[in-house]
Amino acid sequence: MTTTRDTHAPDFLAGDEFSIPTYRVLSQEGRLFEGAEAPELDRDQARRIYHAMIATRVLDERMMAAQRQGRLSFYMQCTGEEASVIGATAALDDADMIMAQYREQGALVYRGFSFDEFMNQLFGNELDYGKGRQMPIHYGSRKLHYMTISSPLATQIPQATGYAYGQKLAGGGQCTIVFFGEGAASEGDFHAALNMAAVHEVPVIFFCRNNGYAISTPSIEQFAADGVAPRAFGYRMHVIRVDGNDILAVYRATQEARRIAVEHNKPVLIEAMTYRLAAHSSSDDPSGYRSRKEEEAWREKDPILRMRRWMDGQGWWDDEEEKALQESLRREVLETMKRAEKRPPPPLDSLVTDVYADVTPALQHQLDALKAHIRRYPDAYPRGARSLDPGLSQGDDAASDKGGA
Amino acid sequence: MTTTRDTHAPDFLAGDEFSIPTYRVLSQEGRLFEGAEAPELDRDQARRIYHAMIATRVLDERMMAAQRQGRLSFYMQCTGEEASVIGATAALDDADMIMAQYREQGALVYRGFSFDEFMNQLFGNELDYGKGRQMPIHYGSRKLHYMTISSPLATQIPQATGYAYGQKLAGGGQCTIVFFGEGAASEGDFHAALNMAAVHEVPVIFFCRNNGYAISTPSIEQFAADGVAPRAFGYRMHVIRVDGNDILAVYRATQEARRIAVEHNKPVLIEAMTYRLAAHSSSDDPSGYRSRKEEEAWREKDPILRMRRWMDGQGWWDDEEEKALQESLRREVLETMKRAEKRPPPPLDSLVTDVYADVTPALQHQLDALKAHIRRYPDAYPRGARSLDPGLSQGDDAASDKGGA
Amino acid sequence: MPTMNMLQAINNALDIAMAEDEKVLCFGEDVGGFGGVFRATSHLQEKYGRARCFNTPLVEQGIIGFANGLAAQGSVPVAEIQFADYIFPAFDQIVNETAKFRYRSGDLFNVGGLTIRAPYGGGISGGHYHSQSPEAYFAHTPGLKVVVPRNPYEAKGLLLAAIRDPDPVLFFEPKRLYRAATGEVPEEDYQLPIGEAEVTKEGTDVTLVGWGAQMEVIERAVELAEKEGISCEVIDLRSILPWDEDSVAESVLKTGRLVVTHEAPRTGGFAGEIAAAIQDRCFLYLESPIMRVTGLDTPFPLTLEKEYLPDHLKIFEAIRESVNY
Amino acid sequence: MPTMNMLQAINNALDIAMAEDEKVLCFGEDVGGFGGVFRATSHLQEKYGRARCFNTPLVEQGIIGFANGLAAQGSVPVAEIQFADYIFPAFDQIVNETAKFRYRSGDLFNVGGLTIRAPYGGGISGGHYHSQSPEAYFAHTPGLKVVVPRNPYEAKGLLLAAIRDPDPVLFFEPKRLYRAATGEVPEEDYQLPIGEAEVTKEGTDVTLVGWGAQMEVIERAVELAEKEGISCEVIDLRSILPWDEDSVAESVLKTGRLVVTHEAPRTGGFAGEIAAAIQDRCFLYLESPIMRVTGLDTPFPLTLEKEYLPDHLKIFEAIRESVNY
Ligand SMILES: Cc1ncc(C[n+]2csc(CCOP(=O)(O)OP(=O)(O)O)c2C)c(N)n1
Ligand SMILES: Cc1ncc(C[n+]2csc(CCOP(=O)(O)OP(=O)(O)O)c2C)c(N)n1
Ligand SMILES: [Mg+2]
Ligand SMILES: [Mg+2]
Repeated sequence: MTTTRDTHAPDFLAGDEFSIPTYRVLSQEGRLFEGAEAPELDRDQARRIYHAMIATRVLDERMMAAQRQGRLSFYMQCTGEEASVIGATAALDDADMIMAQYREQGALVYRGFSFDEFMNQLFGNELDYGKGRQMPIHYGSRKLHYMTISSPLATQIPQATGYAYGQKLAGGGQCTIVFFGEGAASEGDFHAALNMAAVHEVPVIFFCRNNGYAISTPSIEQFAADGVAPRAFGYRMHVIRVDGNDILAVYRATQEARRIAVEHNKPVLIEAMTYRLAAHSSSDDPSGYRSRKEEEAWREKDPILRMRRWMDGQGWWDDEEEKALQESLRREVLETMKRAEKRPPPPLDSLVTDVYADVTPALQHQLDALKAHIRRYPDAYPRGARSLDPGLSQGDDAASDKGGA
Repeated sequence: MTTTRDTHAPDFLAGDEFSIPTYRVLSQEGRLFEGAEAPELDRDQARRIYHAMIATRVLDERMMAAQRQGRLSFYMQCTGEEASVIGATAALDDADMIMAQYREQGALVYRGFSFDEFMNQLFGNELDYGKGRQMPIHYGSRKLHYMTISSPLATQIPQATGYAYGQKLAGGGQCTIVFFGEGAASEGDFHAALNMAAVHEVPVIFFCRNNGYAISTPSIEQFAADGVAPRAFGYRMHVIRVDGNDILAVYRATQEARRIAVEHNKPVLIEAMTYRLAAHSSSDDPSGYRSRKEEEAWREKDPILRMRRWMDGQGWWDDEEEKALQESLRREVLETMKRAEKRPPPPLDSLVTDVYADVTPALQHQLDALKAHIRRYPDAYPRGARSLDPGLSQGDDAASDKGGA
Repeated sequence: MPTMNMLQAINNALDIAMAEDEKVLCFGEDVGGFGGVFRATSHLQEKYGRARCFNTPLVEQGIIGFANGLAAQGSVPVAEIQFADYIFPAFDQIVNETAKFRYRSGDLFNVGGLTIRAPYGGGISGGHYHSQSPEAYFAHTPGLKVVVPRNPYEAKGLLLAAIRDPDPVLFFEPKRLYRAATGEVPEEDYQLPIGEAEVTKEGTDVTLVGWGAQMEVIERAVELAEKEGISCEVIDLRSILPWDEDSVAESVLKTGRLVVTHEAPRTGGFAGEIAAAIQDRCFLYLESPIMRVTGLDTPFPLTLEKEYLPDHLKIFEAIRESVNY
Repeated sequence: MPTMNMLQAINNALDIAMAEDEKVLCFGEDVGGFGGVFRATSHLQEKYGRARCFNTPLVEQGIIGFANGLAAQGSVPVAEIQFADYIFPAFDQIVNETAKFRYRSGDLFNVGGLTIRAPYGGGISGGHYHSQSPEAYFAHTPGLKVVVPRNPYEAKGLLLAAIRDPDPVLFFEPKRLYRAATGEVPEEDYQLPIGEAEVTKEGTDVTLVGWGAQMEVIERAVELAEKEGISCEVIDLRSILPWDEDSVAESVLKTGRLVVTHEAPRTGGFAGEIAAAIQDRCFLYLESPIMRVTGLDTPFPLTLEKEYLPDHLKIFEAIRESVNY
């Protein structure tokens, strides 16, 4: 039973007795707030972070443009949230597991996922690790410890608790970070995940990107509370709220969270206050549910600009470097995109592999029947037809259609 | 975005900054604590409550004994939690909706569900409102505004939110109370229900019976936090924790919760700290997971004893009345049980009615086939055979088997 | 008669239902001010207020739990699940609660007022999680009704019937046809029967059975077959729970051949139920095995979606095989 | 060879698996100190410690979410769902996650180590929520394997195979037989194959197919039939996903008749799949329609459970009907 004290007055607590402040280090002008301390972050690490932020932004802009041109079926941007995602990732060990929602490509960029790798997934070609089976932006990388994205929201949150429990048993000193939106945090899986992590003392960091919207639903229709952070009290879990557009605050908070998680096997909740500057996805038009004015106000809080100013102040970056980097990244995006578009689709057999570790006789039977059918109508299935006989189709790019999904 | 203040220090809150006290009015000796105020509760109302507590206890003891004798397939006791359940129910309007978990028969007793009605459900006979379809203790009463029990845990919690939303729209000034255990509060449905209630401003009272165990699982393995109450902060919901064995505290807290719910359309969470004095159910033996000593300590906190002492002090009750009441209740239980055992099972047609509002042709077909089959083997299905032709079986009790499920 | 696409027909049905009965409520993720990600609930909040058409938090189990409670209270909730692929967190509320509410209480309480709408199906480059056809999961659940319209006219009439039906109804909308299918739809209120199949084309050689978006695919296959002189009878089941076994049996007794098609994976799909029931009913009249043309037994793919889908060519081949058996 | 009941056989299998591989973990509601409400995990916490055998909070979606993550990490979780009736809150984690994990990632990640155990089935006066047989819901889900043992010997060998299988396995245990079924069970480690049916009795007139607790019921029906001179071949499917179509087809090619039985409701039940597949494979050899003996299309009842269940008499009648067709 609880050990709290008694009271004899029937007083209700109203739910906001305790307010959780927002941790901020860097002003929008790129200067430290009075009393704020910068995390230990050397020039190389800062440049690696900044580089990843720019690369993410460039990739997002270009690919959204490509989607608008009809080259790509679908796209989602990280725009506005680069500091949250990349700041957190940079504070981890590169071998810590990342379980993302879908808007965290910045983490992959930071860890070194190449534009080629991005493009192969986006175009679902034969080099896509996911074998062209999922929609664009469902990246995954085993070598970079980045779990393949899954569209159902919040399912990754209890999975992260389980993954981290396994890491704890393995004793290698790794932890798991799981990213999710403030919308996804309404799912039952969120509650399950945080409660189990607290009970079983699991080294997991729950990183909530509170970007104000879940598609069209503003956070005020998502919860009545002051954000997601106060939920930590319900689980007796360490919690911090940070300015998600402040790279130094995010970095420092996540470093500390990792320490608590790994050294004490205690889960931590981080709520990063940020804003989704772009549309929800290429299928969305935010003008139907929010104002330009609101968007503009947030555009001024651009996390990349803020970091850029700080880098300038440190003497770690200048305009020329910026220009050169932007140009080379743009070029690289276009080149890798062209290459990816031309690559053939995954072979027909990939329809039935990986359902199980081994193709079952029933599935082999279904595949054989499908092949026979396609042989009868090869022109009706140009993608499938070209890969009927995997040996023959190598390098034969002419038959591929425009390459999008 | 949140309006909380900024901080420049990366300090984590540890999750127990704020502790929630326990509201108590009545000491175990039956006296008011210093500084505590008794709720307005007149003699008649107090006697109605006390009567319900005793009747619940007697029913539970007798029926568990009947189960041990093999007369009943299954039973669950409210024992130890009568003050929580009946105190809360008494504080409501009798037309408020009650959505219970399964251990809240006290609420039904208070509202006037007769022993006959209990018995018909327990024995699943032809008078059972539920038509013998659910296990014992799955009571329901439309006229008493008591939703039929369903075994899956926590499903009733978001249903209560929805029910209360409908009440709010209807404008009749009613609310819904939903009871659940501290174990059930771990389900995803709990999170969904509380969050939606806070967002949509719904007149619902979430009443958590924290009785220390979910079957064998102690609450310390259910959550790391100090009970369930702190979760209210995560939803910005009014909350109070009460001594669940203190009838006056529960009554007063629920009265006030109802006022907040109905007058302000605000949901409220009440956590009643109590103890499941009996086994989880007739299928359980608690000696495998908790000590006699622990049980004994709680037996001394018996909520009925506590109220009895207070009633004595008020001059509202005496030993003679107690004796007479106990005796008449015991007799009534035995008589109603005997009657219920003898009643025939529900008619065979009840197998297929109520699946849909009208029996579908496919179901009628299945029923007809079943009847033909039973006609071929009447001795193999004595229950079914007797009700093949509903007109004939009336009053023909001889063929009924021992009447349990 | 005005021409509407399927979304307009659905929106129109919701509008009529809400105007007629103030107990009808529409809610779900993004359903309120925005009108739903497909815009099926456009303008309903403007017209009927935030109390009757609103956004919910992002939690499907909560949406359906809430809807169950509302329906038990006597309201008439029309809950939207944004994609049928995301209905599974609500599976317990649907299968253990919605479906059993009336039965378990001996009809003291019921959730008959409930309708659950969800866009389903492939053909939109949606991959695993924006393409599934989960109807068979629900068709194995007594107490539910499962309805799937094939065009705007059917969508309006069946949705109005679903909302007013005394039982809970799952209403799966073929999202591929949301804008692609247009047709004449009466402005007035009308209902189409739930549980009755429709023979959309008469024929003598083989019976084709499907529902929803697959009806259009069947039509294309039938065109090919008729060119080869095969006379096809086509049946739209319209609801798969309850399903109109009599109409299918009657047709098969005549044609002696049956091809059933759906997008969902073959194993455990609803075509299996139909085949099992019809071989039983029509055993002596069957001239060839009942054929199933379905998705493969894999998660729904993306790049090779065209190959995966049970398209008109595959159905056509099955018709040929059935007739030439 | 020692005699064990089914619970002992299961406990023994878990013990062997945990002793052999420290990556094997057992958890679920009341699974830890108490050893599970049926005591299937008795003494495992004592033997292997609280880190490897433990209670979870009461949240099925969390249990399976957690288990999915653990399996992805490389552990070998054996998660218990207290009753199969309570598996539905985890339906999304199983159907959208467990089943698609390997496929969607192109095998970068998989949850092949996962086993989910759950007691299923009726005959224990459990009513709607302690009696369900939900296997068909999962059998419609590519990526899962679904195994159901019929006796203690099978339970041990199949559970060990499930735990070591490279794919996620749902292991449904017939709780009616937990203590009722006893038999000789080798003390050593052994495995039985997943995906292979077993012909438990040879015969020539009619084939009977079932799984789990229904096998015992079939046996009783066969006794009656054989007394009337009907020679029955009996097949225990053992796993229904994948299911051994070849073995059933081979038998039906010989007998020309098939009766399939399960406790779950008929419509959408797995017998439909079997009937559909076998009428296709064995069309010209069938001498009578494939019969299904199943639960009614209602929620699972209580007082009239005996009437509801597909018992030996109903199976016997189906055999007769099949043979006399
Ligand atoms: C279970 C489930 N329900 C609904 C959806 C559809 N959906 C995709 S993204 C989204 C909004 C998510 O909002 P949030 O979690 O705040 O993340 P953000 O997009 O803001 O990064 C919704 C409703 C889904 N993918 N999964
Ligand atoms: C969804 C679901 N999971 C599991 C169970 C099995 N079960 C029945 S009661 C119970 C424990 C409930 O504990 P609690 O909520 O604390 O209530 P209490 O019994 O203590 O009153 C469990 C696990 C169930 N009925 N429903
Ligand atoms: Mg968001
Ligand atoms: Mg409890």
